[in-house]
Amino acid sequence: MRYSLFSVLGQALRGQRDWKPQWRDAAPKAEYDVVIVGGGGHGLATAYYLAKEHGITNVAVLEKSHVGSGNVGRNTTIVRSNYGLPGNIPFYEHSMKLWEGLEQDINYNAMVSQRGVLNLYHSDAQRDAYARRGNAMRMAGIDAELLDREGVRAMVPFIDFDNARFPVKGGLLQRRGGTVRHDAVAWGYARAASDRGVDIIQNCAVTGIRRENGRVTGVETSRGFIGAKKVGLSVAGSSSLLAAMVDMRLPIESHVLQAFVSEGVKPLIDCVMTFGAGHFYVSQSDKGGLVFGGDIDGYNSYAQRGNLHTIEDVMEGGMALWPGLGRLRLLRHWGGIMDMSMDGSPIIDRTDIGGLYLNAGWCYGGFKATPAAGFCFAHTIARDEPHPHSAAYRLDRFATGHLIDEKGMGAQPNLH
Amino acid sequence: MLDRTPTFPLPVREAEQAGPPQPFRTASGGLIDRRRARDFTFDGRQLTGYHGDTLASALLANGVRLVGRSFKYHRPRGLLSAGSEEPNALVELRTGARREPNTRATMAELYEGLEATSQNRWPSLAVDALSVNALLSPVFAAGFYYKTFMWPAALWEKLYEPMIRRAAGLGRAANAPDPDTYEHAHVHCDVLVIGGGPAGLSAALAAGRSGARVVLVDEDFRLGGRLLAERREIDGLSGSDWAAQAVAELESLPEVRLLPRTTLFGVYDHGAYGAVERVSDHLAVPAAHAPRQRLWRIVAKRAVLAAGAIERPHIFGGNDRPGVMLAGAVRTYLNRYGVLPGAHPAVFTSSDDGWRTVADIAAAGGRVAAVVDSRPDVPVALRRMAEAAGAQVVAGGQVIGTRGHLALSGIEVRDAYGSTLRIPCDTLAMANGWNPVVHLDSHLSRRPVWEEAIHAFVPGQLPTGMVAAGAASGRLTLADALESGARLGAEAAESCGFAAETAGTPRTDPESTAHTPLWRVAKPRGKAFVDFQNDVAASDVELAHREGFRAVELLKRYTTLGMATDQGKTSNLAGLSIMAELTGQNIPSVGTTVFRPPFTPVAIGAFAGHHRGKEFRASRHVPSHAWCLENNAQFLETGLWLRPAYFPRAGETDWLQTVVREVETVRSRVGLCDVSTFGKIDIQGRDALTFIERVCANPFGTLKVGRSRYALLLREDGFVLDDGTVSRLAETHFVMTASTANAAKVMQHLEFCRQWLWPELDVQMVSVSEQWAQYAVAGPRARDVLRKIVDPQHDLSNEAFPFLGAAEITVGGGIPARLFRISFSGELAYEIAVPAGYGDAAWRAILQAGLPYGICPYGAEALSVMRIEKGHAAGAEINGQTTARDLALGGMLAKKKDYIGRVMKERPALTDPERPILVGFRPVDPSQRLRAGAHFLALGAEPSLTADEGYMTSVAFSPSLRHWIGLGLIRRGNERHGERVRAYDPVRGGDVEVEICNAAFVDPAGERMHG
Amino acid sequence: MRIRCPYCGERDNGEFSYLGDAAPVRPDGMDASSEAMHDYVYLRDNRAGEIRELWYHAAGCRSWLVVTRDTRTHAITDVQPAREVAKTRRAETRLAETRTVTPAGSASHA
Amino acid sequence: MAEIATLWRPRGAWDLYAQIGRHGRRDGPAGLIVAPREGLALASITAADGAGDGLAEAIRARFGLSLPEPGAALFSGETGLVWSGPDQWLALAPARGDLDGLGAALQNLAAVADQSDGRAVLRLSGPDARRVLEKGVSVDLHPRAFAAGRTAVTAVAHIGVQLWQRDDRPTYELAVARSFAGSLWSWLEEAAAEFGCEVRASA
Repeated sequence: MRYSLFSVLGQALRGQRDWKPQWRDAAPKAEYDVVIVGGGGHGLATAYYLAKEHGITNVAVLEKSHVGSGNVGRNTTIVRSNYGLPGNIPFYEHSMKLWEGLEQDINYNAMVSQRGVLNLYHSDAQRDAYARRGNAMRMAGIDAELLDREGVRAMVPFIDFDNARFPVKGGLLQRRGGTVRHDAVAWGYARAASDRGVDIIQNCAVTGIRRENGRVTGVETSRGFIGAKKVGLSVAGSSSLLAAMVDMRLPIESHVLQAFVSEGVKPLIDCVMTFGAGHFYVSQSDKGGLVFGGDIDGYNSYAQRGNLHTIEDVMEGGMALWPGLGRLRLLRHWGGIMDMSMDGSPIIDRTDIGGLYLNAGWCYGGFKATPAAGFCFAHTIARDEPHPHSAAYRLDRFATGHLIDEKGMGAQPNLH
Repeated sequence: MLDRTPTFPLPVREAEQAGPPQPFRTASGGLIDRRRARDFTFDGRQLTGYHGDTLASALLANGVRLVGRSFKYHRPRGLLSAGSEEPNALVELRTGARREPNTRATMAELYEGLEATSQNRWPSLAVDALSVNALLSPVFAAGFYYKTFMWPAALWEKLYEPMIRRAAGLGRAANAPDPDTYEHAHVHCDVLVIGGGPAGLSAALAAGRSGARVVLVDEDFRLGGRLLAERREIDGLSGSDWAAQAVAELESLPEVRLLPRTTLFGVYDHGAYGAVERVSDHLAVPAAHAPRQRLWRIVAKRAVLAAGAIERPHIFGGNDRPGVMLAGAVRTYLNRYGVLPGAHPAVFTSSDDGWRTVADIAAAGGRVAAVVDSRPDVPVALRRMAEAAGAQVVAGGQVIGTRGHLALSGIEVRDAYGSTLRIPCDTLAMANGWNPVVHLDSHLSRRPVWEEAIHAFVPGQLPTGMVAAGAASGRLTLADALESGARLGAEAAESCGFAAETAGTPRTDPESTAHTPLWRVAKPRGKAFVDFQNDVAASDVELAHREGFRAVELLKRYTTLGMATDQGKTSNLAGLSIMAELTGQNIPSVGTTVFRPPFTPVAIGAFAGHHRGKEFRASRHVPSHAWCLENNAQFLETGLWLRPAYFPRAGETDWLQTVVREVETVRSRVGLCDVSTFGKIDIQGRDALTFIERVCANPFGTLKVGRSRYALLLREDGFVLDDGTVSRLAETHFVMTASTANAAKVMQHLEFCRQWLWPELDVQMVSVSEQWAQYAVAGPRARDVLRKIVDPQHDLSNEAFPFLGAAEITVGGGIPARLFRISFSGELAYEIAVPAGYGDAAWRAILQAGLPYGICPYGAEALSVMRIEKGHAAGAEINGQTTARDLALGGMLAKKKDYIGRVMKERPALTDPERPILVGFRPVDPSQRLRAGAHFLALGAEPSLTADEGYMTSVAFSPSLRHWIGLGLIRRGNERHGERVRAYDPVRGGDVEVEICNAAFVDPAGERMHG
Repeated sequence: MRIRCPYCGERDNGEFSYLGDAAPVRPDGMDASSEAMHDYVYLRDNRAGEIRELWYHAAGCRSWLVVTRDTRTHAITDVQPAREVAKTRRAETRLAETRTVTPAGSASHA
Repeated sequence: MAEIATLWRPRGAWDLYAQIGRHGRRDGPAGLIVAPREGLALASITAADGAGDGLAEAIRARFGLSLPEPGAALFSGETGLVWSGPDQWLALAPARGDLDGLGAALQNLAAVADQSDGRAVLRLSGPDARRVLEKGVSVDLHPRAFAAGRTAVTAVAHIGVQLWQRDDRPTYELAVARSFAGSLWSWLEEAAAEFGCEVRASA
């Protein structure tokens, strides 16, 4: 049933009786043209765009748990395209454009909310670095504004301008940035892909990747062998584990990133704001909770939870920036497994194994990339060549030196 | 207020009771202090309670039952519980900057002058305009918003979303700087006891008596747990007296620390726990020098989880009506607070302990309207007891609906024969079994397991070192709580090496916990709520099932069940049970309930503690700090350092004027700059030189004793890590400097190389950054000034102490010092290091000695201007993205040795001649200002990513050249001197034509510093 | 998380900074190939399970440590001073080398 | 240059911060007594590889003390050795200059670096000293875990410190990198406020 005000009102009168499952809970077929491993945002989007853009509908998405059970449902919902390096800029802007038309495209309200993303700066050097980035964005046709202190004050008058250890001097603002209701992205893509014939197979864990003559032939799963002409890996923090099944080592470490939500309160902040002198960024959800985060815990982990030290670090950043947070209460904190790459940028590429494709290394930026990652990964799988927007995300760039290191932290994943 | 007034005569108030009458207060009993009246207000209404009350009990005592409005439908809500699981009774506590939204009335201790306000209603609690939402509830089903608000697209952000946001959220945050303070504290113990009820007290006693270090935390302000709420006997004492006795003994044990008002909110790895103590929340304002809250980091070898259990509500139509309460809560209000929540209470039970409510009400002299037991067989004794209390007993019946508007006025009961009875009552106590508090043991990703005997989840595999006792472990009787607590407390102490004696378990009066859960009432009348706070009804769970959201996580996220501020303490299992019924599975097959920290919400300020405002991070002060403060220096944050940035003089109106004067003074006369912030690493040992060769990219084999050399450090990936100097003070004694920003990183890197890469090298390394105050004395008269400072036996002539000389000297008549002839400014310059304690003296002495030469202090800004004039790379260029070649330093790389970064810097993309390289830029029109961050474009090129040729890294107004100059990275820059390009800076509206030039703007031959 | 520093005792993980897997060995010397260096710098097993990893006791004794920790549970089973581990490894490598080739007068830092 | 010579007096590391007198709670005896220790001689000693016994001997000859094991601090009067890292110790002596010549004495056995001015040291005593420190020190300071003669290198309020216990009253000494003295004091003053804190003249 198409979603609209009319269908909602109609069902209100009918006791909501006629709604159907939003996606088919499919059982695996013997073989598919493409098997996507990972039923998160990226995997589902990839399946959707394979069907929509390339007419490839004999596709299965294999999910070891349930749809959206990984990072797509554990992030802080921020979308933006305020990157500074030419390898990243076109890709993230492509993603932003897809966000802007997503809801009409997939007929699902994912609450794309372009409330603005404001990165604060606290020194002249930081201002200049932001100017460099903002100028690069502008040269690519992306909106970016460099605000001075008063410009920031007009947006967020409640932050500490008077007694701060690192006084706020201004900010880089991307007004088109904002937030998206994360779960809805997974569900919306699942529904849209399912409607186009994609099989979404939940509770189906991949345990092996079968190869013959240097080409994949399918995957072993907890629900039996599933044949596939092509296999796309889109499993974020589990990328190295899947790669190990074909004896590949990746330039990736899995790290835990914690995220936080406060109790719901009436509207306080109307943009996404990041502290430039500590680890803290914040926005407010439509439900009223402040959603915030900071830095990764900094050690390899598959445990989906972090430790107290990082929590305190994030809260200190919050209080330093916004002293009015003191009496607000933290409601929940949780962790996700980040596929931290060696230069902080992702990989969307073929591998040396025929028919095996990799979408990984998203660090903590994977959510905002969901539409474009799906779009470009689908292109790579369908056409066997990179999409121009993801052309820089090659697996061999670490050997050639074509690194995309926005932060300049080098080959240390926990510093990106 | 529309609350019902009591219609039965309450017993005569006792004379010693202070304050005005409280209509629902019993005549006697309870653990409140009736002689200490506490005045408070709720929505402006003046009320009085007693010391020992919570806001909730005081409201009930005054007959206030409508306390809040629900999140979505704005339905009237009252108190469901008497504890931290409360989903409904959330209020704004206090006012002004201290306003705390979403405060559970059940946990707010009453204090004199307390001000509470209801929230999420307009214009008032009784008349709430948005209660119209309740009429639209057929539309507002779970997830309806995912299906609409999409057309037209533009209206989402302009209309729909602002509307939703205004309606959402519960209370209003103060959003003013928090006037109170918070602090942290650490405590280590052998045995941590979580919960101060019968199991916890027993565990603490058993462990404490053994001499083990014990910490007991409880969220309540009074220890005793359910012992305070039930009429029980232990060894002939009342439960509360037994608890008081236990507490007294624990207080007498020197190694036991009791932390009431302290919530253990999180369990972390390896025996680390987080707890928050509400030090001052029971006061109007914190006492002088006391924090509002204290965050405890507890490290425990063993933990006994004795956090009790939470009672389950029944799911029936209108079960959210104010007056419908958990039976255990009714007993708490009655027995602990001396409040009978209603004049006509009824009881709806599926368990034997529900009947205790009847007995307790009767014992307090109250009457009971009805007892509905969903089980068909009611023992005769219970029936008689209830009938004696005036109750109509309905066995095998179910409450299917409620009546009333803002408060309960009656219930609809379907009896065993299917007939519907209407029973007037103003309170309904629900008893549907108890859920052990499995929250804390699931924080470490462990799943609870289903225990069929009690129809509840109990802890599964517990975190290492943790055991569960009493109700938290599923042992629901008092006797079991006392026994398991004592036994596990003793075992915990023993496993820490203490000899614990197991005293006999105390005797208790008999009890029955027999229970047949009623997961939901069939065919309810009206909305049957599962999650009260998020307004999730049983029908929403059905809808989620219909739409395929059957996995427990999907159910939760789609319906928001369990995602409110109570994290579903009273609702998660109910949701699971309905999904189990719909999918034809048993409950554990559907899933388990997993809870995330914190156990209850924790103030963000408590986590931050001391670290806010100026104390967010430490401030490091330079040795000349006192002089700088005395002399109006303006500071600049560099990492943690406060560096003097510039020193304005009277009459100077802007920073640039000051900086220009400082630069001109250095270039023409002499200046003094505090460069103590650079890292200084003392490197000694037989293999010190070998070590330095391996960590530096340029060669050091020829460095002589008494000489310094520029040092370039790469990361292993071939990019520049940092630069500095290495000075050889003796054959095997070196001192390396690192930049201010990278000092700690470089030290860690060197330790990595020494300890892990080349452990065979005999190298001793220690930071001496803090030992030495180091000052640059720069300018043509630098030698003249230093001559007056350095003790006379040291020859400072150019011949004896040439450029890049390094020496250990003395100053001020024998004070050890170090002198380096290095120059960042390009002038004749020295850096003199004195012990930091003499730093202040040396600074003043040098300024005094320099007076005749026109010396002035200069700050980081002037230093930066001069390094740009000289084309030296600094932080803006050494940004982790540049190679030595990018910085035009490729020529100094060693060819014949291995060093960190040697191999990786040769990757094709890093040696591509198209890579931007560092050069100078000057504006074609000298009046134009340059800005760092501008990108370079060919003249006439349209701005685009492909046209982008690089960017400006640093700029300065050059006092020497009287125009702006810049350094920047541009493709093939070294081959393009003289070429003009655009410096394009759209974010600041800049677009300046610049000419590429040599990066060394001043004295390119470097003659001055050699002079 | 609590890490038992062999010198300082058990401390909160906030006192330490993290580098990563201790398995990769730097290909020292002038003949190190760029392929070997690439693998050392960039490729990681990133196992879900027990790994040996490098931590630095930054706020304590400044020792680099080799910590054996399970990345699924965070359980730590062993902590060793990195320098001692590295020395042992060097000695083993040298022993293996002398068994295969015996370079006369190879440079050592006696 | 007589007028210059008069200027060459060392400045105390705590001068700008820990003002002599009462801080925090005013009534009753102060819970924390703070005495800045200015003018100490401090030096880091880092053993050369294989120096082992030779170094221990030389240390015994110079200080009459053995080299402390990890986590230990040994004192003879006001002179002492505090373990500060593997093969590393901090030597203390009561007056500036007292450790002059130590480097020469330990030639080839250890690297010695003067730290007399690099560390700012406070002596902390009083009935609530431990409770104050517990607010910032995550190391277990309970007498069963940390007694006289023990030391820990750790952090307080994000500031690296070295702490050692001098006696069982207990009296502690806390060393912090000199540039952090102001921020360390800000924390200490706040942590001690509820107990009252008295700063006395340099000990």
